[in-house]
Amino acid sequence: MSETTFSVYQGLGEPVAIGAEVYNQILQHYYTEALLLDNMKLQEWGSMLAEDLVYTVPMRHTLDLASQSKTVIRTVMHMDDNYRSIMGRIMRLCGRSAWAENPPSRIRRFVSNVQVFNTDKSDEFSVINYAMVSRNRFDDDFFDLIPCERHDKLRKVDNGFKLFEREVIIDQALLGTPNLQIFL
Amino acid sequence: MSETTFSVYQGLGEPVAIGAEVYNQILQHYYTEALLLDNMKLQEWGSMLAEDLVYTVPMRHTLDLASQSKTVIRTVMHMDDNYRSIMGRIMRLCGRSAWAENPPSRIRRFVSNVQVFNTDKSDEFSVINYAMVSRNRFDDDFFDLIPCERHDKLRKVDNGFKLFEREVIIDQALLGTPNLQIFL
Amino acid sequence: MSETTFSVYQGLGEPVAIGAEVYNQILQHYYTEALLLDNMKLQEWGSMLAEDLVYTVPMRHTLDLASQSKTVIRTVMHMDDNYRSIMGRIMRLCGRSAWAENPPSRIRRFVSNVQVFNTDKSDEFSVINYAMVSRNRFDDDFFDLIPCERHDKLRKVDNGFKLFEREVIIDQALLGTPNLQIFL
Amino acid sequence: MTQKTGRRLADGTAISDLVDLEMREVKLRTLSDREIYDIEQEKIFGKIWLLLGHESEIPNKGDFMQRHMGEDSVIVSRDRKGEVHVMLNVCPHRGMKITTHESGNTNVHTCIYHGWAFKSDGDFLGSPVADQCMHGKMRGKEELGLTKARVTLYGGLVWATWNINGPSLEEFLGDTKWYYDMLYCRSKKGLEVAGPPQRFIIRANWKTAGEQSAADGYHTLTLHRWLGEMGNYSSDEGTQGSELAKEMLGAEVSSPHGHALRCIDLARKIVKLTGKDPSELSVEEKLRALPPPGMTSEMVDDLFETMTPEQLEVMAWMPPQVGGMFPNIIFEFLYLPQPDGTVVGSLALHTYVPKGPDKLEFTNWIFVERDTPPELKEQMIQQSVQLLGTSGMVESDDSDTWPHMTLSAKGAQGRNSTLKYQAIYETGKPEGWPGPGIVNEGFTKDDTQWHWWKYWYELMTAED
Amino acid sequence: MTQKTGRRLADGTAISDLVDLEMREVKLRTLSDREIYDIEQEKIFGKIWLLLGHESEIPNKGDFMQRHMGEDSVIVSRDRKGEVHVMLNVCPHRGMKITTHESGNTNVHTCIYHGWAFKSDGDFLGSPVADQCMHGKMRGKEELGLTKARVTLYGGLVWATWNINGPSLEEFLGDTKWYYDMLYCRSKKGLEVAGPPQRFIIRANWKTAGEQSAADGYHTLTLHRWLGEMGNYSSDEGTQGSELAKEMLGAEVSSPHGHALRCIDLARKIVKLTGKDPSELSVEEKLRALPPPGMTSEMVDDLFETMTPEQLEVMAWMPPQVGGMFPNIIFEFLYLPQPDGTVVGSLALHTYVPKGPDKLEFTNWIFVERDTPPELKEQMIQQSVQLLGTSGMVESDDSDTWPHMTLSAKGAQGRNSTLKYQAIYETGKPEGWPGPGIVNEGFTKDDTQWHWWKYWYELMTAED
Amino acid sequence: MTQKTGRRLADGTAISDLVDLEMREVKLRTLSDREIYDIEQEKIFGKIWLLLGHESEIPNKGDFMQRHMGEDSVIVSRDRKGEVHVMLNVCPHRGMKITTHESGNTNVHTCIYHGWAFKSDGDFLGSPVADQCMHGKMRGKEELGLTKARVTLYGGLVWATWNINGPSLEEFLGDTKWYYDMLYCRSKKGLEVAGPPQRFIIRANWKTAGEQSAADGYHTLTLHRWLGEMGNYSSDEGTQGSELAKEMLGAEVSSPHGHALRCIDLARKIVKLTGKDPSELSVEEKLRALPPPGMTSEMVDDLFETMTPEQLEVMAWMPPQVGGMFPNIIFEFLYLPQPDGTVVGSLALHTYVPKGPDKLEFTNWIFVERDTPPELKEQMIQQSVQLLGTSGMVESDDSDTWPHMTLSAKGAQGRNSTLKYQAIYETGKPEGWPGPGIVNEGFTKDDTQWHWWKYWYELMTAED
Ligand code: FES
Ligand code: FES
Ligand code: FES
Ligand SMILES: [Fe+3]
Ligand SMILES: [Fe+3]
Ligand SMILES: [Fe+3]
Repeated sequence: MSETTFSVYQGLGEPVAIGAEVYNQILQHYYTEALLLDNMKLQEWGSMLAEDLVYTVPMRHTLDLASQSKTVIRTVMHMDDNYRSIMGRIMRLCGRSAWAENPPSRIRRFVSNVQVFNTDKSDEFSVINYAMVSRNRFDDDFFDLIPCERHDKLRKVDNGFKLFEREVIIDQALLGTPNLQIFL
Repeated sequence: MSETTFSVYQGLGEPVAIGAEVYNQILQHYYTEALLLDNMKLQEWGSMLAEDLVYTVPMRHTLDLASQSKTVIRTVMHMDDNYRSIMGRIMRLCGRSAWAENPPSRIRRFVSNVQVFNTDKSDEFSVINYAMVSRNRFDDDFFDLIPCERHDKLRKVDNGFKLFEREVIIDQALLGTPNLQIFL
Repeated sequence: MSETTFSVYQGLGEPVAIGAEVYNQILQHYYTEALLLDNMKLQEWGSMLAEDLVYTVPMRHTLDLASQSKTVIRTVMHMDDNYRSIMGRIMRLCGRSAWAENPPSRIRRFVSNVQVFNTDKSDEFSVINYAMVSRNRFDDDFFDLIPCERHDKLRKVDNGFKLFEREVIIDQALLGTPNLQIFL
Repeated sequence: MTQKTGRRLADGTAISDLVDLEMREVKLRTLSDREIYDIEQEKIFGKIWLLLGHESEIPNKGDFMQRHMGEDSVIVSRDRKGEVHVMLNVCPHRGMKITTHESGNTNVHTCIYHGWAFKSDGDFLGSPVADQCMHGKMRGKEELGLTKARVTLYGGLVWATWNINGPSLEEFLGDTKWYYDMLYCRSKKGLEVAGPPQRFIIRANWKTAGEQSAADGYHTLTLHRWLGEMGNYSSDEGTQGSELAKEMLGAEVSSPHGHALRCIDLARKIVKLTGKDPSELSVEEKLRALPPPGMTSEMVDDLFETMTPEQLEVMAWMPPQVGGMFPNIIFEFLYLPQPDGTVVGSLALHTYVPKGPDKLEFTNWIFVERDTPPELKEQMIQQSVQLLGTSGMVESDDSDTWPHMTLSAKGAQGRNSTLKYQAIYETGKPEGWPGPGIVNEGFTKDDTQWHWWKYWYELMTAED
Repeated sequence: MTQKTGRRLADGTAISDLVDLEMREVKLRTLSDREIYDIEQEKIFGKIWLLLGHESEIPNKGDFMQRHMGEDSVIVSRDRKGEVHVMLNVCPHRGMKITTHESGNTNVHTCIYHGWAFKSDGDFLGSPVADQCMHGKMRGKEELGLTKARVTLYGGLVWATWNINGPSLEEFLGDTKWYYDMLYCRSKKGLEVAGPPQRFIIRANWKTAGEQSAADGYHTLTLHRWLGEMGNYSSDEGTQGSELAKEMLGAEVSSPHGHALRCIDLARKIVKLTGKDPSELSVEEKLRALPPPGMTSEMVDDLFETMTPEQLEVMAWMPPQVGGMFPNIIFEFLYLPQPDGTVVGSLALHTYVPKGPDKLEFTNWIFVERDTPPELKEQMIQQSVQLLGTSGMVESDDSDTWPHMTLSAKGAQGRNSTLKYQAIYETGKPEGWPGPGIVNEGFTKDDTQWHWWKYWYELMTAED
Repeated sequence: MTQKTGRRLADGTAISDLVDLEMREVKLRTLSDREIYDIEQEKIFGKIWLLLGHESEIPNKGDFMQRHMGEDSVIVSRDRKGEVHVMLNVCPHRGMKITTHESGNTNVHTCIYHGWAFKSDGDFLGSPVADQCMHGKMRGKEELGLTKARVTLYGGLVWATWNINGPSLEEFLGDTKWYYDMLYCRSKKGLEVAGPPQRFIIRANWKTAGEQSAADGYHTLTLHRWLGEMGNYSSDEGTQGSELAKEMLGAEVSSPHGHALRCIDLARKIVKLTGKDPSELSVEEKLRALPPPGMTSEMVDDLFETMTPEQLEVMAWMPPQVGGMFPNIIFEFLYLPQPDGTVVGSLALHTYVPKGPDKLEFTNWIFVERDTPPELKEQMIQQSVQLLGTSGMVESDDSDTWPHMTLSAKGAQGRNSTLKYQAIYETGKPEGWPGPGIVNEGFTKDDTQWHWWKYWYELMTAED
């Protein structure tokens, strides 16, 4: 469809139609990922990551409309990780003393607006998807919300997909949740 | 796909692939259920319930990471209903004097992350799905949020499906909404 | 399926089954629309609108259960636009001095519960869908939420669909976000 | 004006320290301070006349609507005799709200908590299980009714005050009534609401909106600059010399009670419409050519019965088009040029209801004349919704400014910064101006807003 | 009662101005004012006995749970010797919470900040890097333990107070203990919790719930009207003459300490069950026919060992079924008729924990007797969850009323409105009533709630 | 230190009642009280030097960024002459924010409300419709500029204060400057920011972070225990005897102005790297073997030009690696061992900006040396983001502790609990220590934090 010509799709490959087999498999992959993370199965989630993973959460700035392109800050970011560091985080979080997440938050990742694109590699796919992340801790009677747009790259492997790139575009200049000891 | 081997799928049957006819029918069932509840068509919603329904909302506790399995409390729960009691609730809520919901809240149930599984009965399906429930009352300028993970069992009948089991896993230890005179 | 007989479907045509080609195309259309709006590509979004567009956001009132049908107020509304006025809004918002949205809010539109219906015109479709809209501005450490039920009419054109009717049912009697200089 | 210090705040500051009468400056702190806010609830919103709506919102006997006077919820009700009453929406028994509905129709308001019942005029009817006399024997039934406010209808607008023996609404409006009559009392059938008011929350102190409403004409050039950058007021000359600035010339009326009106010269519009120099045209010719917003040429007949010749003269020359009524009201009676060269009116009133020191409820009523032809009504309503209120392309820029001001007022330094009203009129009334009140001609100045603050000061420092 | 004025609020109001002892009226302001709330934290929640739970929640040595006394988090812990302790959940070193868990089991509580360690009885154990003596040498270890509250167990219920040398719980309960014994101490094995308490937030002042709990029977007819409109209490006679009203007759016990109990006549139920006039039946026959809620006929044996003949008489005639314990407790020991004509009990206790002037935490414990047969336990729990607490079809209407009252109390006018307690008993004890205390017969009145407020007044105006 | 009582709080408490100078204890109430917070805004954030960023954030003329001094928004701007200015982001006309942008570049700041314009140095330029002189004639243009703060650049860091005639930054830093020079002034080209600061909200009082930053070394063993449980500091010996504890030995510098530095012995690292006993190595050999974090062996050349021999000695022996600057700053200049045995530095500064009594904004700048080779810069930045700030595996455990402390301080009992600083140094300077200031050797103690509170006390009780 024509929307592939819209500016937001610049640099992306042919879209994989909603309902196509691989689209559905990727959708399932996201539901599985969310269920694992929401239930603190971090090591199992780790098994869905590729060893060449690049995982980042840029900052956002509040700027004049004319400078919208500059509102995503990638010099210093909120998260700036790779496979090794993510695995280190998982080890820490599953240990005895990662107090910032022990007791763990109660988190829910609502995945929607999933769009899949082919790349020049037949086994690799780009995905733009939204996640509404709600987070509750201790006796808070409110939820921290972290709505975000995720730009992912997935690689097809025998038993599913592996994430090898994720950039999470968040929607706050001043982040309202006290830390990112959680995965988005 | 491999995720069926993940711990979060223990005890569940073969997954029904996203896009499969029955998957799509069940998805439609959830959209219909949400639309009915959000528009206060409670009796019509009641017609989608099976007479052997078990409907519960356990409590949650904030515990050490090592005790995560114990964070869902099923001794005393927030809701502990069956078909008869749900029908009683509907009768009350549709009456003249159910003040806690009269005037009714404005509620929206955003259903996502729907995963369907076969069971040993060919006409029965297990479903894990997420609902982000937003609730607004009177002149509140904010929303109560009730993000939750629903573990359902649906039975296929001639004209659709009937819910015969629902357990709603909420994400707060101290519930932030003033009552559950609403259905999740 | 039977739910077409439910009151909430009164006046709507035959449902388009989830998974049907046109359903999937329309779902894609909504994801594209959200991505354009969320990234402030307002003119591109404008290209997805039909010239006979009617775009409204009624008010809501808090009334006795017995008066639920009267809770949607369509005399004076929060938004009451047509193609010309929407294009005027876009021109203003893309100008230098639309201060209410310059700097722009960071907005995310989570689309779900999409249900499509045929109409008596083969190229026109009715759509009921939900959008959870989160909005953040400046240094706010919270989000304004605008959960809503959208009643749309889409017309198929060569390269996609054009919106020619949208009524947005919001869930607050006292709107909690400071203005609607944004599109829902 | 009496020189009182008023109450002292916890840190020792007196109310009088907040306003510099000589320098015409006001401490920003007034826009965020909780203590000041609480005193306002008592000395302003508890004392003066407040606008609650229009009687056309409750046309039938038994009709009622829930509104607010300051932070107090009240019921505006039309009783069995058709009279309008305003009463506190608080049960005299244990403080439950009598109604939790936004509006409705009933002749008996029954509290859902213990069932005490009240008439549509607020009188106590009785309590359940009559033989048990559960309302007790210490107070007579006449003592157990809802607390009633004093009510006055003016041009169909419903006004109420808790100051039962204070000044009348007419005294409160004073000289400015002569001008408001041109808006609210010009037609025989009168105005009606197009529907219920829009209601939305702005995270700002109510006075950021109140002081601006007291006829701040100056901000239009910059805050509403987009009007000069595109659309019907655009021009190549750039903002300051734009059509916009020209459209702003006229006279401003202000009042010792903080009311204010901007009367804008119609000459340029009349020239556009008639091609004639207004001086060649009679008052009637001008009114027929460019009728008051919301009226048609035919409807102009009414004016000759309802208005004095002096009022007619002003209406044809420099009618009030925007302004405020103390403390939290703005009116807009706009002549809006259309692409096709015609003019379509927009009539609106807003109140800015305080919801705490940093929150206000923006309430926006859109009006039409009862006699306005249906299709014109439609046009007016749609135009009003597009420019004013929730999605108003003009007013959203206003309401988005107020929260920033409120934040500025919170800082330890910012709170001691000042609001300045030092652009002072040196003109006086336009030559031959027939109207009363404090009137100044020419480009907008700060006087009307300064008078608003002076009345605020007077009320806040008044003895209890 | 001593006539003290108590502290003055910032605007000069004295606590004594808030309560009109002659007119039995209380200013609504008490339900929203931050200053009053802060004084309550000190003079009420800092001084009197508070209910924190039941020992069956922490059966094993080392078991602990986090609870709140007012806004202070406390640890309720069972030490190695099996004794129950209550200590402030605040580290004496730098104020970190000692536990951030809702419950658990440990013999050593270690603060995660710098590692100071405490025994399960709160005593200080030591600090890391012992040779550095990082807890300093200025205070002995005995001074570095957690702040301990005074604890009393009564019927297995865990009570604590910060008033170490104040009155005993028994003195605090006074005459009403005679009645509470019928609830908490009737069985030999005693009560147990069905599970942890439900906890949820109500946006209301804690006193809106507290004063209602002091035996407001009257609201049942209107607020819980649905019970009369459908289900087991419905009738064609309309609400007021409904079964509901009949079900409410009995006697009310109140107390100078604000405790209250509604004792409801079982006659009609016993007639239904036995077809006999209760006067023909012995106390034992009545108790066997209609055992106390949660008990079976067999279990009634216990009563003859635990209760006095006078208590037995009341339990068979007009047992306490609902009421409050000052300041923030309600108990419910309900006999609920089933469709099949049988009666199933529901036993619950709630506390309304203050979380600020306009927020309370509703804590709902559901109880069974340790000896209750399993299937009956199941029935009782499910019935209780369906009617009480979070999703309770009865109590949700209560808890939804309180926020409206709290909002009413915020308005500048509403805050000066009053809560009225002017329905006064003129009856006295039922003839032959063997129990102590202030007892009145007949239809519910306001006395019990008024006594609640009088004790609130006494505490709030007491010298520090 | 003068014994002043300072202001009294509403309940009669004097500031001096909050700090027990003899017992070295501070009432927890200081961590949650609104009144105390407001006084701090005036007497601390309104009086002393505050860190706003680094000049490398605004390299070009006209560059500006929005920052906060306490709760006041300010503009940090580089004017046309290249000079850095700090001015209140509040319009002198009516209090609108001058900029609502986080950063940008302009030579004229125009207020969007009425269009008043200001130069990049804050001077008033003019108001629209010049001929109308809408800024009035009561004040000269020189009076209408933005309120300017006093600015000092130190090591490229931008400091500002509202105390125009108070002590210089140098006087404020006092003896500790000798040490800070080793961090901020060691290289010739100087430091630069790796990017804009991370900013996020912690629901805690700013002092929970401030007092910890004053060199609380002790918490590392417990709160950051995971470092001893896994990764590069892990060991089989368990936490207390772990590498971690060994890594903590050194000396602590404190200051009468509440500044503090932890100087940690490099010996063990140098042994690891060189296999030699540090005593056999010259200062230069040591610096070349283990250069200051962020520097390479080559870059060490700079030090011999910028530092004194005494400073070089300390830098090669026990350089400052973490510490605070009063009131709300922490610095980290860390030597972090890598799996491959090498050491990679992390340089960061945080400010904890107060946003109310129970909210702070965590602002985290990550630094590199301008001369640091690109690939090393990358390593440093990534490592810093992974350990510090928003997603920092170390600091998230800190920032998650502060909200619990803030909650503890709200309870009626908890607020009277105390923060204790009773672990006192008995050592004095390391033998041969060439540096100034209050220096103590050995395992971390509480002195530096106690000095922080003493300065807080001094400022809070100072005459206005
Ligand atoms: S509160 Fe209204 S009847 Fe009791
Ligand atoms: S705060 Fe508990 S050990 Fe320091
Ligand atoms: S407020 Fe800035 S120009 Fe008026
Ligand atoms: Fe305006
Ligand atoms: Fe009740
Ligand atoms: Fe730390």
